[in-house]
Amino acid sequence: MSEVIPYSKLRKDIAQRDRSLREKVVSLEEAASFVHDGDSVGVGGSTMSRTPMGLIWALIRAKRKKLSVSRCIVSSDGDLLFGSGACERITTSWFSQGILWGVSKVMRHYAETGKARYDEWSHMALGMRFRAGAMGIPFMPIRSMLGSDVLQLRPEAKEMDCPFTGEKLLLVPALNPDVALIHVQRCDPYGNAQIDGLQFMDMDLAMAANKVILTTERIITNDQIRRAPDQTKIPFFTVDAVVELPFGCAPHECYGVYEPMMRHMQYYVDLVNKDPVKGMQEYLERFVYGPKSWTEFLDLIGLDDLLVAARAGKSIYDT
Amino acid sequence: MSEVIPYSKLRKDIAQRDRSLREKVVSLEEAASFVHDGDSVGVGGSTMSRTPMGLIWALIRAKRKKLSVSRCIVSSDGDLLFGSGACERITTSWFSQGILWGVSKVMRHYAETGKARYDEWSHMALGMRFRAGAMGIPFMPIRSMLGSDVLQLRPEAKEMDCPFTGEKLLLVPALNPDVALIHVQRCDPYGNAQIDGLQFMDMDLAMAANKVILTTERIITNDQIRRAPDQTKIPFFTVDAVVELPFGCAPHECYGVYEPMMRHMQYYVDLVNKDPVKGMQEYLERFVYGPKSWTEFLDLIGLDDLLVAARAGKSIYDT
Amino acid sequence: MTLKSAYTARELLAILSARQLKDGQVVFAGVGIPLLAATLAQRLHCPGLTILFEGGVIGALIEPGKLPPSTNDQRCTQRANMVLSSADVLLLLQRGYIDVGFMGGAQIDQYGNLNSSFIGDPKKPTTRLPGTGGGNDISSLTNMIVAMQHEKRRFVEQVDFITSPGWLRGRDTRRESGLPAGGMFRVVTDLAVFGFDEETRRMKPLALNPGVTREQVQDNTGFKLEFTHDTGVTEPPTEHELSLLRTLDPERLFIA
Amino acid sequence: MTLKSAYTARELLAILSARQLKDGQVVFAGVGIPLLAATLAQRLHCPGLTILFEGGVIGALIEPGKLPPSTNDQRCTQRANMVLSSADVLLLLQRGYIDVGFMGGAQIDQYGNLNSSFIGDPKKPTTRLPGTGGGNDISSLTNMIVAMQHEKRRFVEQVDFITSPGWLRGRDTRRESGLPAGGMFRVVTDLAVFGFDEETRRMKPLALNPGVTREQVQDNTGFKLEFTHDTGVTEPPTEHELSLLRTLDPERLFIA
Repeated sequence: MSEVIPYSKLRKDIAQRDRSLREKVVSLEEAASFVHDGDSVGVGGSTMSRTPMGLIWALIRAKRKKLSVSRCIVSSDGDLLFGSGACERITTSWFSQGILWGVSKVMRHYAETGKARYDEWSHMALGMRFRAGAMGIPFMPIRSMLGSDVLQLRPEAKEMDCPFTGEKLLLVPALNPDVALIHVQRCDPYGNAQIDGLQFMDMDLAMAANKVILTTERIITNDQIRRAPDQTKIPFFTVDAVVELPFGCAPHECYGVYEPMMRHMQYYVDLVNKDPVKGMQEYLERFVYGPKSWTEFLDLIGLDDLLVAARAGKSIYDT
Repeated sequence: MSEVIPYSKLRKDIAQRDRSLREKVVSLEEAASFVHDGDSVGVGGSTMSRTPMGLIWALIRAKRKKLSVSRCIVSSDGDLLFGSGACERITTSWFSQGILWGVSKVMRHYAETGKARYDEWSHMALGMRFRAGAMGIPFMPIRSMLGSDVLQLRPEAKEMDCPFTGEKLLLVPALNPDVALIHVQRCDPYGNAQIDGLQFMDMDLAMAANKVILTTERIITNDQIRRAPDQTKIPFFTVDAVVELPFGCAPHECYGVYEPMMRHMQYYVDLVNKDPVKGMQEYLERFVYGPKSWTEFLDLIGLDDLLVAARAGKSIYDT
Repeated sequence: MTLKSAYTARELLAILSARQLKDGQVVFAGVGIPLLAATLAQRLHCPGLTILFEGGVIGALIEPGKLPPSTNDQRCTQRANMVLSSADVLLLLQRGYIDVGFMGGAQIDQYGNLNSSFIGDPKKPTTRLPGTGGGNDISSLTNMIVAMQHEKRRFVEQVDFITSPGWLRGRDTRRESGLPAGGMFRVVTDLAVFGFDEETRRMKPLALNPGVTREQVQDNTGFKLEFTHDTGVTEPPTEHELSLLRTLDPERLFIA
Repeated sequence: MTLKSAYTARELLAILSARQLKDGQVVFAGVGIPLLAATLAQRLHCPGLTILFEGGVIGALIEPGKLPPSTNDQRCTQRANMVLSSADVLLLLQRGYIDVGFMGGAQIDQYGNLNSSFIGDPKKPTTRLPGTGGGNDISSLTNMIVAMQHEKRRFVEQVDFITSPGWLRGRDTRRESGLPAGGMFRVVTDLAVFGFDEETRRMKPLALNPGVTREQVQDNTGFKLEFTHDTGVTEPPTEHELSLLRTLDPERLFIA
């Protein structure tokens, strides 16, 4: 994943995609089949916000292996990806369950033992890697990471003297994931998506990836999209599958719809940080492999907690 | 303007700006005083859309000289800037009055005689120059312009072999205008601006410039801005002056508010293309120097035409 | 042949251009004939075709009689799927999302290079033309279809100035210049439809327009054309094509 | 001195940090003490201060009792002036719009370098920490204020790993590494407030916190500090500062 994909391959891959205006609605299970073992996977949202948890849940259930995941900031999604054995490498700028809980013992267990890799980039550097990928250029020049030990561990980036000014710059390589997983508040059956509030790096990620799977709180009509085209954040032709999945970020938050389900998060963190292997196993059995459907998983979180989270989510508009 | 501003100077200039949350509402005449002779001026909008015509009109009346103007696509605004003697050089990708009218005789008169310069870049290249400027980097790599004669005339751009892929790339230099002129549908007194519909390069331009003057159809309260922060397109701290100027793009269009005043445009084009010197002089006397105020200029266009344009402007929402 | 006077040269141009498009394609269109042709194609055989405009529009649906005066006007956004910044819509070309760029042309040469910048010596031009706009980006980054009037002064051996690159100096010169993707695909004129030789990259006639002779085409072209037994004849516009086209431009702004 | 037990170490930290900010500044803040301090400053002497968050927020107004759990949550956007992509808000640092970066720290050294990545050898760490987040970008691109607990294991001669660059190896090494702008400006702890020598770029005490001795500070610091006659004593928190601060964090999530 650290290697820049040659332009000829990028163009060939995209030329082969069906970019026509067509309906793409599939089930969560079908969507998971769009991701293959060994794929590099870009994950939308950030920390506990607009994380495509339903898709990650489905990938773990589908027993995907050797995934290489990139995301701007990684939270319990990264724990689950490491702990389930689905993922061997996570490229991010920050990896723990959330600032409230200190260091993730799951991340530590995998990163410190070398069972899996956590490749660290600065937040902006990772953003610029997605952006270069989105723009179809092989790198982006930046002015951070220089002089630090973060750079020492990343020979994939190259220092350069600017041919215009002589200034020292860092060139960070484009990142074009095989597939991107993104959750949105609403989209149409073609994949035209609206994202409210915090956008994180999702627009760049959608453009950069060679395949995009959207989960959405709600599918709306194409007419609704066309009534406010300047609200569309992701264009349909970047999208390959659409899944309608209410509470699709649970137990994380979805801007304006629900805040995180904190009781469940606290339960999870306590469990896995007590024992990152057995605790994780217990969590996976009970909450990932156990339920028959996403709705059954939501039921395990509990309707009370969902309603509290939903009420808090909507309160962002009480101003 | 073709030279990249060293990072140390960019940073020094921005550090000296007052970026505090403060009211910035001034008159059109005061706003014009923010632009100095010899400044490089970035102009928002594109072709006949969201052109800050009121500001250009005010700069010509204020007798500004030796301006160096950049804009993604230039229309009659460029004619007026050349024809009035305010501007010596225009950097753009396309320069005429509009596709409907063929080649601008005013542009031809100045460009062919060498009285003024028209520096041509590809549309995307110019966009990437503003974007590099907005991002605080000295250049952006692109994959167009290569092999063409457009590039032959632009030694300011540099070819490069990609250190990651070996591919040939073009590095286009950052463009950080001294001042940007941008018209928006609405903003608050601090300069937080909402732009509906077509955004063109205005967000990059606002970030890239060292000073921004906004004209706005309407000043709204900061409360209104804060109610929908994801609708803000330009943040207040990039902005140095705000002018409330209804019909501030006349005779060009402002998305969702009015379409171009085509009768006036046709009159203008006929006049200046018949004789790019005398016709222009006549136009300037009658429509720029003549009226006592912007409202008096609008009156010369005629209320009938303004109402027709406004009706058509709003019709974009009739879907 | 009996229908010859039943349509104008521009109507023919629009219809033959529309026929070049395929359903499901993502098309970057200029205004005038290209937009008209792309919209016509949408209503004929390409319901899943997407039109993009340089001003920052994805998937516009143009209403009959409301053709925008440029690709940067609000009318371009009518019932669009997305509006984005003009830099970002152009970047879609670079990333590779666009199948076809579709433009008009003022001057073209045997390798499909287009000139919209200078007539005469660029240092002291006879005429300074408006310039490239997005033309250079589009033709550098995707497959091009160009619709233009067939006149000898427009079809020249070598353009005065390469604004929008076709195959440059033929053979591998385009790729060697750093343009590995795209290239000139079709030129549609009021006389014929042209492709480009896979090897030499020179323009070659694919099919004559109805009622047009090889001599007519050669006489109106400033470089040597090679007609072969493969050179066909295009089917004339159908009544359906013509009537739909006329609905789209009732004021005949682009098809007169 | 009589008030010593009247406030917690974290309350003192928040208040002294708030005092470092100036009205009109544009401040990139981390959650916890930095956000609390910046919000406090807004309500004290800096009504025109603007807070930015890494998640993509400009000018948020944090409601008392509704402190966001990270800089990437919807609560960060409460009554904000603008929400933009996280890459774009970080780019504002690179462009130079931000006056101050304001963060917490886990480990700092004499040149103000911060470590939040590895304890021990990065190749075989004792502890893998969460990593830089935006910390490296902020400290590379603007002037930094860091608020942290003063412990010997946190104030070390040389950090195990430079996650967020201060003055690197002192003197001109920061500029020479390609970081011409910004740099570590202030370190605020529960014991003292520190600046950095203009020439050597080593950390130096500017003022002791109320009731703290030089010896106490030195004993809790893993490198030699130079106290001079300029080293002052900070004014204790006022009742007004304390009561406002406590209104902001009524559940005492960050100030306990």
